[in-house]
Amino acid sequence: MRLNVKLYGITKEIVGQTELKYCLSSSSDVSSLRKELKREYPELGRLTSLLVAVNGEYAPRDLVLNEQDEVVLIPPVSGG
Amino acid sequence: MRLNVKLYGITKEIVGQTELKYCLSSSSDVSSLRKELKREYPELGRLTSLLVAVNGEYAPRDLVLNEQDEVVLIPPVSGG
Amino acid sequence: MIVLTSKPINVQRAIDEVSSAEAGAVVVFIGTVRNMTDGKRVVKLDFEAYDKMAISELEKIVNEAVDQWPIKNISVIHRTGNLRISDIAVVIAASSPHRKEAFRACEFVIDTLKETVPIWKKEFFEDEEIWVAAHP
Amino acid sequence: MIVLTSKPINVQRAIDEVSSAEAGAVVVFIGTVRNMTDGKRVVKLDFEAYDKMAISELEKIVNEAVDQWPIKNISVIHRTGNLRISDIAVVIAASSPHRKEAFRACEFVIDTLKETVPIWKKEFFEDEEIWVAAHP
Repeated sequence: MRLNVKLYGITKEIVGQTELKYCLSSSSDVSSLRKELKREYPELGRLTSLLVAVNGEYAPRDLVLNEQDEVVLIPPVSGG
Repeated sequence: MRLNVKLYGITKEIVGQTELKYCLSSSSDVSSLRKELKREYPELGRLTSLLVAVNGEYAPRDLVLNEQDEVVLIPPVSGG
Repeated sequence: MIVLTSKPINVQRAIDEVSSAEAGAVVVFIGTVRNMTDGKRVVKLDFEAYDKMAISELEKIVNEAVDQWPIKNISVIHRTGNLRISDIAVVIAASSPHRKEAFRACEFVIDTLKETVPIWKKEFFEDEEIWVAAHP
Repeated sequence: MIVLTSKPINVQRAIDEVSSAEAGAVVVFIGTVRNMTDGKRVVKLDFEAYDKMAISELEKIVNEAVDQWPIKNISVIHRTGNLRISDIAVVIAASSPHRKEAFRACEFVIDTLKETVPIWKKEFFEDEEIWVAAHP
């Protein structure tokens, strides 16, 4: 399964691009995506938090991902 | 002792004037002024509260009044 | 800055007065004339103030707030005289490096203003006039 | 009204949006760029947002506030892009018939915005750049 993962803020800088095309075994969930990404970019594991938004909503760890999903990494927010 | 008592808000309407020239025995205090005024204008006694300011400060009941004092009746405030 | 004025209140003036590069937060309270009180239609309002003491009581309140919280600045502008529906009666602006303190201070000033500052409000309804809070 | 904008924020617009004859109280929070963070001089700020989700998360927060308190209206304007010292980063205005609710709602919106809305702030100091809150 090919996923497009969009990146903002510090995750964009860590990965060095605004979007990451990512290959995962089918029926992977949010938790396994995070694990894979942290393995490949250890800097992501040093963040205060790293959430994942799927189709514009914060996603629970066990949400199973689909190729059509809009997947976005959400590092610690700091608006306001 | 002659006192000028200034009136605002509802006290002005109850008394029917903005200033009241008032005669009190010397060494009268705030408490006795209030008592006299409520006797003469019973409507004043029906207010939620009736404080007295002397020289621009809320005055304690036992403050002794002098002819030179600026004395103001303070009915319940409702600014804001 | 503490001001009593019979002219329309300029909110931006109160904000500008407290804004500074050291203050990351400004909290503003704007009190306006509502069209209803206890289900009755308000026609207009009249504010009367014992000016000198109103100013000195407001100064006390502002000083108390500044002593209590790390506030940069507070401004208070209160209208007097005749007001119509939606007119601004009072504006309070408080600035601080962090927001919590600005919220606390701004609310403290308006709460205490309503308790201690010698300003009186008369509400005019269609069929009567009432000095607010005068009677139990 | 919920707006993300790369242009300077107009505070009066946020206030006008929530003002009405039924609302006697408007509470406004204005967040500006401070010149110092932890004793270090800030040169500028950059705000980046995941726009679509930032708007939908702000809508959730506003709806939650409106459910929780008798609020008339809430407006939120958040700036994105490059900001200088004293520029306005965010304005939140809440109106209600009585003031307590407007204070509670306005503070709730800014507190929750800072926790859940996908907007990221990079602070530029003289010698480094930091994504705020990114690291423990």
